[in-house]
Parts: sequence; C-alpha cells; structure tokens
Amino acid sequence: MDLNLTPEEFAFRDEVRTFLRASIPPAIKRKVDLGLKLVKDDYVVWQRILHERGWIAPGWPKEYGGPGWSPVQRYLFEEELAAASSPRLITFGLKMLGPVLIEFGTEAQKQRFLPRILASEDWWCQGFSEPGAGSDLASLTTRADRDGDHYVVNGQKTWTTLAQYADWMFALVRTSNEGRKQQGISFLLIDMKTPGVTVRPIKTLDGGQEINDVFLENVKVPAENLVGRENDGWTVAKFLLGHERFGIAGVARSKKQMDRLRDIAARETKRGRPLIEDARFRERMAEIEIELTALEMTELRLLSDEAAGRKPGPEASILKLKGTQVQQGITELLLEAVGNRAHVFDPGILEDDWPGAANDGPAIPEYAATVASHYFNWRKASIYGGSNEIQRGIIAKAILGL
Amino acid sequence: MDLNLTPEEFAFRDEVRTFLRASIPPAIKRKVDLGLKLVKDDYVVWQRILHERGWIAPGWPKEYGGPGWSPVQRYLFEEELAAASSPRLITFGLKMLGPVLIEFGTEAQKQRFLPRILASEDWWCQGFSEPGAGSDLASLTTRADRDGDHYVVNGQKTWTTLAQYADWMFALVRTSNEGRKQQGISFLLIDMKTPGVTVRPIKTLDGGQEINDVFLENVKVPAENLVGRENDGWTVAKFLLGHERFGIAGVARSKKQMDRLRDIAARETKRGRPLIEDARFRERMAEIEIELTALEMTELRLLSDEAAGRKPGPEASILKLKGTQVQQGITELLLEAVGNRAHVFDPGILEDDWPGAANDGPAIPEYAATVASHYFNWRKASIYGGSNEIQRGIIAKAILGL
Amino acid sequence: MNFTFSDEQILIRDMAERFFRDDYGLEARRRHQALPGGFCRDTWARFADMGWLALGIPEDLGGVGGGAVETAILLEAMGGGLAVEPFLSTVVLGGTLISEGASTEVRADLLPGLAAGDLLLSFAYSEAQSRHDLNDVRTTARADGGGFVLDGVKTVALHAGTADRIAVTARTSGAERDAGGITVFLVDAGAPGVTVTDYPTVDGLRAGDVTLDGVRVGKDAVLGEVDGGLDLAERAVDRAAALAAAEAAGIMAALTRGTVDYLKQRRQFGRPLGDFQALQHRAAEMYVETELTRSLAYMAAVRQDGGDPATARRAASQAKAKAGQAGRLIGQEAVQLHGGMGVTDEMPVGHYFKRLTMIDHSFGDRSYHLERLTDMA
Amino acid sequence: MNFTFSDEQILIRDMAERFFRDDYGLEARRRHQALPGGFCRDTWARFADMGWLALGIPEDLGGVGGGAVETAILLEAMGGGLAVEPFLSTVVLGGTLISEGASTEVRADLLPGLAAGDLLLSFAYSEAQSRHDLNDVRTTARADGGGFVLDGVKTVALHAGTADRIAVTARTSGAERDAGGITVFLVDAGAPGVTVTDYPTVDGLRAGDVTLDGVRVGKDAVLGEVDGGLDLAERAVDRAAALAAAEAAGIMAALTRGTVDYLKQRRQFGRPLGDFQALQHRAAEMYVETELTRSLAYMAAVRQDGGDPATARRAASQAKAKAGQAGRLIGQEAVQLHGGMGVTDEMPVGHYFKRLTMIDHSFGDRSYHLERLTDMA
Repeated sequence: MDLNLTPEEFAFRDEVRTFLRASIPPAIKRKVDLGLKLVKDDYVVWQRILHERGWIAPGWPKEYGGPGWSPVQRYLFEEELAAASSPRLITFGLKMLGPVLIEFGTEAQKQRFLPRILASEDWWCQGFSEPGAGSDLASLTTRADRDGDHYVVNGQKTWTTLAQYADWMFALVRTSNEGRKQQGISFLLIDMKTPGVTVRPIKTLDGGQEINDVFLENVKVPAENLVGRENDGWTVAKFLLGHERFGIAGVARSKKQMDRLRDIAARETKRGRPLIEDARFRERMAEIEIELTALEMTELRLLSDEAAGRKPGPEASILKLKGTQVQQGITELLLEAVGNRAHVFDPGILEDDWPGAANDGPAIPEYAATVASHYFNWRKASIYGGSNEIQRGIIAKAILGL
Repeated sequence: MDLNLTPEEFAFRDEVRTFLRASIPPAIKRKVDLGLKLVKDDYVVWQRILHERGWIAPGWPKEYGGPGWSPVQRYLFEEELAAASSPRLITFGLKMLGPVLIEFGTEAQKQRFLPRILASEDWWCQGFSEPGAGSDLASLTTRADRDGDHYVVNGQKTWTTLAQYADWMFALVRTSNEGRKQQGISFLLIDMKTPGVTVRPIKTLDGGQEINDVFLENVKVPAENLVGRENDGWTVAKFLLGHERFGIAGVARSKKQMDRLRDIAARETKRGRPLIEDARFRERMAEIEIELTALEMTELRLLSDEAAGRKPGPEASILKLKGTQVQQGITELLLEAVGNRAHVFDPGILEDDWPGAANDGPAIPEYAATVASHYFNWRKASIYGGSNEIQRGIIAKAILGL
Repeated sequence: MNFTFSDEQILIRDMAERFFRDDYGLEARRRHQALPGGFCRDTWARFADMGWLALGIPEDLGGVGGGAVETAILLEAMGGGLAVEPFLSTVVLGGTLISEGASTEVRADLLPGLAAGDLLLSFAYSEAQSRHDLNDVRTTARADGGGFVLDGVKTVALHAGTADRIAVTARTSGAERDAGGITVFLVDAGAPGVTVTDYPTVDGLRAGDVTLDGVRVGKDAVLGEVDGGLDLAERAVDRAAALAAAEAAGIMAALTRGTVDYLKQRRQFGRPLGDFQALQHRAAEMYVETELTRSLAYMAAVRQDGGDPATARRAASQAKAKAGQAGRLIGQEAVQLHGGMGVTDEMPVGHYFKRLTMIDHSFGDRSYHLERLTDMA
Repeated sequence: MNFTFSDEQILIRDMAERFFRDDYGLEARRRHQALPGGFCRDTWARFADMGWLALGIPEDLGGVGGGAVETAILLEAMGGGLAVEPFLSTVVLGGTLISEGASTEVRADLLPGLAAGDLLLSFAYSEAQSRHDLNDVRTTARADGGGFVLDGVKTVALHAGTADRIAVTARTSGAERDAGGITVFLVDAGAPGVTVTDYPTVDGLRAGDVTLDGVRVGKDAVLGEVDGGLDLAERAVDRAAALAAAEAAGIMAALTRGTVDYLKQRRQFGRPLGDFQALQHRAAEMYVETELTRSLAYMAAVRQDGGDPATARRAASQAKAKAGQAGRLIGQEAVQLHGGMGVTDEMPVGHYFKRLTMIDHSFGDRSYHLERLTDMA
C-alpha cells in the first residue's frame, strides 16, 4: 500500500500533462471551463488530436490501438484530461462499442469499425432505452425480423444521447419472444442513414437538447451487422454495462468542478468578504471533499485489485452511485454560491457561439451563467446508465446476497 | 386560523401551570430533569395527585371520569405537564385500555376496571408483541383455548414494557386458526398473579431494564375477561393503536428537552466560550427547532380538524414518524454537547437512589450523566408502537393510495 | 387558538384551485411566457376580477381586506398552478411597501389601481455584491433641493421589466453595510435615468436589472422613513419569504401527487413502480415533508399580520428555511422517481422542480435563513 | 502507487480475523469486562505473543517494525471482534509518544516491555473544559530544581486505571489556550500525588480521571520538547484518530454483515425481511458507507507514516469525520433494521452500536474534525 507515485509514474504524468495543456484548443477549453454547449466539431477535433498521439483509447488492448497503459497510468490520464479542461470523450464508440467488438465482433466487424472509432470518423449512439423499458431494460419491444440476409427493424428508442450527431447506432432489438425476456434479444449495428430512421429531439428541463427519440420504421439492417449470436444480445449488453469501471465515478471531473467552486466562491461575496472565507460554506465544501476523497480512494482500491488481476465485480456500483451523488452535491454548492444570480437565464449559453456575458446584459458574471442549468441538467446523472435505484439493487443482491 | 390563545385558554393554562408546579414532588421532578430512573412508586404517587385533581384522564369522556376538555385544552395540558417535569403518564391503562373498555367493554368490565385505572390501583401492561410477531403483529401464536368458563392461555409475549410492575395485562391471543390471520384473534385481560405467568426481564443496550419476556403456561383466564367478541380482537387492537393522536408526537417533551439542551450547552465550553455561543452548534439547534415547530404546527392542524369534528385518520402517522425523528435528533445533539464526557458511565444512574455525581467520582457533571444512556435507549422510539417503516407504509397506502 | 380555515378562506382556496385546474396548466403557462413581458395581461385582469389583487388592501381603497393567510392560500394554489404572473412582486412586495410605507395620499393614489390590475410593481433591493443581505446597499440617494438624486445598479428584481413603479433601496447616509441610512423610494419606471434590463429567469419568470443614473425623485417618493427604510424593506421581504413558502408547499403537493400518479401508472419488471416498497417509502417522505412545510408556511403567514416583529421574522425564516430543505428533497426525488421522464421539458415535473428550486434562492436561501435564526436565537 | 496489501499484511489480517472469530466473541468480552481493570491480561499476553504489541517498534528494541497500515489492519479486526483491551491507549497513543518523543535511553528502557505486554500506558490530554482541543490545558508543570511539579486534573483518559505510566499534557508556560507552552510528561502511575479515578465507559471499556497533586517528575519524564509538546501530542492523537477510523470500519462491516444476516433469517408478513426492497436499499447504503470509510481509514493510516505533516493531519480528520458520519448512520440503521432485537443487551448489534458511537466522541468528534478541516483548507 503506497499512495505516492513512483518516479516512472511521475514522469508519465508530466508527459501527459505537458501534451494535453499544450494541445487543447483554447476555444474548446473556454467552453468546458464555463460549462457551455459543445458541438460535434468540438468533440471530433479534440478526439482526433488525442488519436494522433495514440491516447484516444486507453482501455483498448495494444493490438487494437490502445496505448498499453497500466491501471495507474489510466487513472493519471483521466486526472490530467479533466485538469486540462478536456471535454468528456464520447464514450459510445470508445468505451462501449469498441470493447464489445473486441470481445464479440467478427474479424470483419473489427476491421471495419474499430479504426473509424479511433479516428472519430463514425459517431455512435446507444439504442437501449425504450418508452416502455427504462430501468427494466430487458422488457424492450423493438423488433428485428429476419428477412433473407437482412433484419427489418421496427420500434422506438428513446433517451438516445446525441443521436442527432450519430452516424451509427448500436441497438438492442428483440429477435425472439420465446423464453425469458432476457432471451431473444440481439445486439445490432444500425446505420443512421438507412431509410426509416427518424431522430426527434427531446428538450430537457435545462433547455438543452442532448437526448432524442429515435423511430425505426422498416429499417433494413444487413445480417452481418449482428454482433455476437442472434438472441444472445443480453450477454453482450451485460458485458458492455459491466466491464468499464474507469471513470464512472467521475472523480477527476469532480475535482475539477471543486476547483471551479473554489474559484467562484473566491469571487462571490458574503457580508462584504469573499464567500470562500465563510466558515459555514467552507464546512460544506469540506464535507463534500471528504466524500470525493473517499470515492477516489475506493476507486483506487478497486483499480489496485484489477491491477492485481481480479476481475471487475459488482463493487463498481459504489462508484456510479456515490459518484453521481458527489457530482450532484457539487452542483448544489455551485448553485448556492452564485446567490440570487442563479435566477438569471441567458438563452445564449445554449448556443454554439455565446460571446460571453455582455457588459450591457443582465448582471450575471460569465462564471455564473451556466450554474443553474448545470444543476438542473445534472439530475440525469443518477438516472441514466443504471439509475441509483438499480445500483442499490445490484449491491443488495450481487454483493450482500439479499 | 388564529395562533393566539383566547383569554379563557390563557386562564386555563395558568390554572394548570400553577397547580402542576406546586404539586409535583421535588424528588420526582429532579429525576425527570436529570433523566434518571423512575420506579413504580414515582409514577403512582404523581398519577394519584393528578387523579385527585380530576386531570388524570384528559381523553376520557366526562361520564367516565374525564375532565371534559377541548382539544386545545388537552394540548395546553400536555405542554404544561412536560414543562413541569412530569414523568410520562403510564399510558397502558389511561390511553390504551381505558378507551378500549369504554368502547368495547361490558358494563361489568367498565365498573370493575375503569375506576382502578383512574386511581392507579391497577398497573397494566400490553401483551401484543411476540418473538415471531413484531411489526407483523397479526401473525401472533399465543393460544387461548376455551375450557368451560375459562380460557387456557399458552405462549410467550415479549418486549412487554414495565411488565415487572404490572398487576394486569391486556393481551392479544389466538382463539382460532381459521380464515385470515387477522381473524381468530381475541383481546383478553390477564391477571398477572395467575399461576403460570412468568416475567423475565430483558436487559437493554443502555443497561436499563424496562422491557420483559412474559411466559404464559396454562394460564387460566375467566371468560368474562374477554373484551369485545371472541375472534374479533383485531378490531379492538386497531382501535387501540389508531384512536389516540394526542401526544404521540411528543412535542411538549421535545420542547422540554430542547430547554435541557440549551441549559447544557450554556454550561459546556468550546474554545473557552459557552458552547451555546458557537455558531455551528446553534445552527444545528435551529435546524431541529424548525422541525419541532413544523411538527407542532402539524399537530395543531390535525387537532383543529378533530375539534371541527373530523375523525382521526392516517395522518397521525406523520406525528409518530416525525416525532421520533425529532426526539432522536435532540438526543444526538445532547450527546454531542457533552463532548468526551459522553464516555463516562456511572452505573449508579440506573439505581433508584442515585445521590448525584459525587465530588470524588468521575468528572461528569450531574447534567451529563444520563445523556449517552438516553441516546442509546431512545433508538427504541422509532421501533415500538408501529416502527417508522410501518408508519411510512401506512402513509404510502392509506394516504397516497400506493 | 385554532388552525382551521374560515368559510371565506375555504371559498378563496376552492376558487383558486378551480381556476388553476380548469383555466391554466402547462400549455397556458408556455403561452403566457411567450407574451411580451412574460405573462398574460388578460389573466392578470382575471386575477383582479376575482379580487386576488385586492387582498390586503382596505375596502375604502378598492380592496377586499384580508391578510397574509388569505394570500398564502392563493399562493399555495398558484404554486400548484405554476403561475408566472407578477403576483409576489406586485401584490406582496409592492403592496406591502405601499400599504405600510406610503403616505395616506400616495396610498389612496396607488392602491385602487393595484387592486384593479392597472398597476404593476417591482421591488429592487438586491445588488451585485449584496447576496441575500438587504442592508448591503451601495446605491446612493443624495438629497437635492426638496428631493433626491438616485445612482446605482440593482440586480435581479422580479418582474422589473413590466413594472410601472419600482421600489428601490438606496443609501441616504452611512457606510455600505450599515443598518441605518437606508431609504426606500418608489420610482417611476419611465423616469429619466431609469434603465431596466429585462431577462427571463431559469424558472420561466422574468426579472430585471435596474440602473439608476441621476434619477430625480421628489420627497413624496419616500416610503417609510428617510434613513430608516431597512425595517420596512425587511418586513416586505419577510412577508414575501413566508408567502413564497406557501407557494413552495403548493408545488410540493403537486409534485408529490404527480409522482404518486406516475408510480401508479408506470410499469417496470412486470408491475407498477408503486408496488416497490423503497419507492413507496420515498413517496411517503415527500408527503410528510410537504405537510411540514405547509404547516410552517401558514404559521408564518399568520405571524406576518400584526403581533411581535421578532416573532414574525423568526416565523418567516423558519418557514423559508424549511421550504428550502424540503423543496430540494422533494424536487430531486420527484425528478428521480420520474426517471428519464423527469428531466424532459415535456412533463410538468421539471417545471415544478425549477420553480421550487428558485424559490429557495429568492428572498434569502436556506443558508441565509438558518444563519439568521442562528444569529437571532 | 498501489492500494493492495502485501503478503505480510494479508497474513496479519487473516491471523487477527481468525483470532477474533475463534477465540473472542460477545461472551468472552463480557468475561473480560468483569475482570479487574476491565480486560483480560491473558488475552493481552496473547496479543504480545502474536507480535501485535510490537508493531511500530524497531526490531532492536523488541519490536517487529511495521507501521500504521499494519496497525490499521489489526484495529479493523479488533473492531469486528469488539475487543476491550487497551490497545489504542497503550500501543497507539503511548507507543507513538514514546517512539517519537522519548530519549534513546527511555525508548530502550520502555519499548521492549511494551512489546512484551508488560507495560500498559495511557495518555491523559483531556480536561473538563477542553472539549476536543489539545491546546486547552490548565494543568501546570512548574520547573523545580532539575525537574517539574505537576498540578491539575485530566479527564476521560482511556484505560488510565490500569496504566503503569500515564502521559499527561501540562502547561509549562503561556496562557490557557496557547499552542506554545505545552509539555508532555510521562508520569509513573504510582508516583506520590497521582490519583486515578477509574470507571467504566458506556461502550464497555474503561477510562479514568487523573488528579495530579504536586507530582514531582525528573527532566527525563519529558517527552518531546519542553514548551513544544502540542505537536507531539497532536501527532499521537491524530494517529489514534486515523486508526480508530479503521476500528470503526471493522465495526461497520460487522454491523452490515450482521444486519444482512438478520434480514435474511427474520420473517415478517410471510417472507424474509430481506425481500423488502426498502430494507435492501438501506442495507446497500450501509455497505457503501462502510467501504467509503474503510478507504479513508487506510488512506489516513498510510499518511500517518512520514510525509507531509499537513497531509497527515488532513487525512486523519477526513477519515475520522467520515467515520463519525457513517458510523452514526450505520449504527442507527443496524439497530432500526434489527427492530426490537436491536435494543437488547443480548445481541451483538447494541454493543457494536455503542462502541461505534463512542469512537465518534473519541479523539475529536465529527464536528471537531470538520471544523478543523474548515480552518485548515
């Protein structure tokens, strides 16, 4: 047990830090720092920079283009990404489909899709949730009927994040109604340009537009786009949802948000003094820092297990559950920090090219403009990717045996 | 809507206050103020004083010996009782069995038992819980078999509060195994001196001894001691558990405990100043006072409904649920207030005649001696009389229709 | 002592609930928000017709009497109805300032118009540095001839953009955070030197920043006492805090109801969500917290009318602090229990959640009121 | 960087867990409590045999080396075993003070005895007025000839009644709450003028008040620097705080396990309690909080050995504050989920609950450590 970095780990961190800080485009950094809307191009530009350096897929095996890092190196990379104000890397291809294809894909599928994921040439979205199948994912009803060398897909997916940018969707579809509902599900890759695919945006409570309905009407999908065996998609889905614990706690980003909170609290005033000098506010910051540190140490314990060869287990549910609580706790403190400026809504922040708080605009400093939207928007964190209720159920059943 | 007292209410309150403060024996008051152990005699002496004044059973109809007070008067009386450091009045006869007999008892039962309850001549205990039937009360198995003009009772009751003092027990027993488990239960009055009744104390985690196992072995109970009809005891039990909302929130006593907390916080020091001047501690006191005030106002709303003729409904679950949370919250603050003196355990406080903290004893002031025991002991409040889980279930089902 | 509504109060409640159930709703709200000024003038006129704007105004000035409890009843209904109209700013803040601070002439001049729906008001007491403290005033009012000249910038004044008159706090003497030396002025929104930057708020209402650049007002613009305006301003804001707690209670009740309905209707794992005990218990907590907030809100309303000022202040802070804590819990739980539907713009839950959240940040947030209670006790 | 136990550490853990599973337990604990001094000398000798008392002591002084992580592993097991022996007071507090503060001669004189189980220690730093602050010292030490004369009363010193030597903080200069001017002395428990009032604590351990009435000690009784003892005292207490968090984590794990077992076995309404989702979710929270506390406890242990003092202090406070919050939650939930059984003296749950609660009130409670973090940041 040693919490200090080795000299090699120090050197690695410095190398990563230097590169990331020098390479991130300032316009993208500004958007991330202020919590502004990022558009497709922002993500793609940045991901290609990382790809060129060979760092876009830290979790992939070396033979498929991963950098071959140890868990500690991956942890340090996540830290430095966040510290450098990197946008979140879009996970659908890199952390979800990529590993799935490496595990279950045919050689042809791997050769066709993996390089394009690494190069951010294809934007993937995830077609899992349906209007009638949220937390109870296996009750999905989108149908894929085999017709010669094609499947014909009919149904509706919802809550499909950033589908408006997507070239492809990986989807769970029902190919059989026999047996338990988990049986009869298949994992299919769908070209979003296929006739019959319609994307309709869903406006969220913060005014943003990240999620969508995707309607699938007689969509013809070549049978070669089946991943794994027909009717065995649940196995693929479980692998996808369970295999990746890196980053699901969001520790590095929460640390960055704590920096932001400290920065804002230093600018805001209370009774004529900087808010950050207020003992009560500091205590609430200390409380959340305890939770964040506990979360980080727990993540490190699990990573150490993994480095020692243990398979990822249901303990990762702690990371998702507590991670979102910490993230949401920080958004609450940010909201409180800006006082009654929290009311001010500048619709411009939802636009791609917000110039910043105009001098003659409402009395909201640039740093405060997105705080309320962020608080509202981030309630989704404890709902998606397995809600906190689902995570508690996993812990109760898979760990405690209840 | 008027939160001020009318002149008549003021006069009533003054009358009650004057009498209670003049009448409470100082030795009893001291025990209550310090949270020391009360023995049977303490309760009986005090209850007889109230009985002589005609105030022992505020909830009873006038014709049975109640004072005929309005809900507001009863509320004021509870307030003044607590403020005068009255022991809790023992509820088994006064608030449980009394109203049951008035509603369901035969004339002979009323004449025999009610006057003795008023005069504290009989001490009653409650024989409901069993080792296998806690929150799921209706699954009780203690059997009463009819044998001529008697029942023969066999089984075990547990968690029987103050059974060691009891002359009589009212018990739920199974007289039939047919139908739903709620059917086949009868409500029986058992003389504790009957052969076959054995009381065994259960030590609680605070070291005290308030609860007991009661073993019933071939106990002969005259059939005339059946209350209500045979196999209809569940109706009686539901009436007993549901009819009394006065005082279940414990508002008056919690106010008294807040006074005690303020007193202790004024004596304890932090960084060379009285603890009560510490902003962080004050804030925690303010938080709990908000909850206590909210609880009190909610109780008043419900009492006003009752005064206006509405029947008590499931809303009373709020009072029990929140009432115990407030009480337990105060015990937490008391524990924190005394700092590391909380460790000190003086077994003498469990004795009847504790002389007070001796000058050459451990460095614990008299006011702090019972604080930790009280914290531990009071965890029971959210378990007995319908646990908080049961109360949430009642709210979800009976109020929200879930 | 009693906690029951009078027949008249029940009438007000039933009428208001009926109005918001039948004639308002999420679609109407969206339409109102899109109108100039961000609310519906016709609806405002109906408020006037129903006597809602006349509450608290004496009958000889066009009012209907009544007090804070009646207003709380209305606001609870408005919470459930998600109203966007400038009721708190005009009737509660503005109305209180004029009723308690204005001369007989000014009252007679303005209150009938307020009651009739012809006069819209705003109270601009906040400044960029002031956080929730009313005594932190940099805006100055310099005596000049018989009147005053006002200079400064006030921020986040509710419905300032549509107000005909704007009450402002300004410093007539003393240093920035002194309790003394503050005066409340009623300024014509169209007066030379007054600029209002109007903007939407995140909860779908409107607010504005008010710039005062050498604005000249007469002596008759003073509400309350010169240099002694802080108490008047705090009374008005305390009243708004108490009544906002009632609005919050109305929202909480709507969210609890909506969540329970959703749990009953939505099926997962082969049965309604409402069958899951963990969710039942959480819905029960929402209900309990709603009732506790409601109790304190009405207590606070009662305490705002007459009686001991310290009691009124404490009651307002208790109710508002409770509304902040319970509102956060209930809002977050409602969204969480609605799952993915909870974060969409389509369902009412998100709109309730936003309004409830912003009530916490209006008239002093939970932290502010807790600290105030701590200082007070 | 890694967070894995070495093979040797795993050995220590397995041995300790086996000992407490096979050779300890609630009945043994009751027996030990009833013995003179409130613990079992034979068990203490076994602790010595197993090398537990030699942890942190150099090999040439009879020790086995090792550091805070090994000690945390032991304490986690002791938490699960509900041990009543004076390990924290003798090995952690006393051992640290001597190892870090004593002269080479005194260390060579005392540490072998400590490792062998022949020397019991206590650290009396608390006074009636001091709450959790180590700098609040009224006990005086007056220089006299080559030595000092000590006067004062120390309170709630863990296991003072059985200690052979008692370390005390006393003021050699400065005013009551000054950080400077405090000196740590190691006093013979049998020295003239030393009186120990020994009493049980609510969690089944023992503590004592120590009266010093003109107690004469030599210069060699000083641990650390004259007037500069606060830092040494705080290091010892911080180490105890960090390791008490590990003990707390062990208790939390035992409570979570015990509660889960109870939920599986106890039937209500025709099925095991463990089938009820609301209870499942609460058990899951207990598990999560246990793991978070354990993570911080080991972090804090690692940080106590060498490295930056501010980092060590912060880590100790974070772990102890977390143990306080999580301990309260888990202890209360365990009792509640055990229902009526939870408040009896018969089941282990109540004893775990009491010990866990009192850990919060040892070495600074949650409020103290939060405030310290607040002052520090």
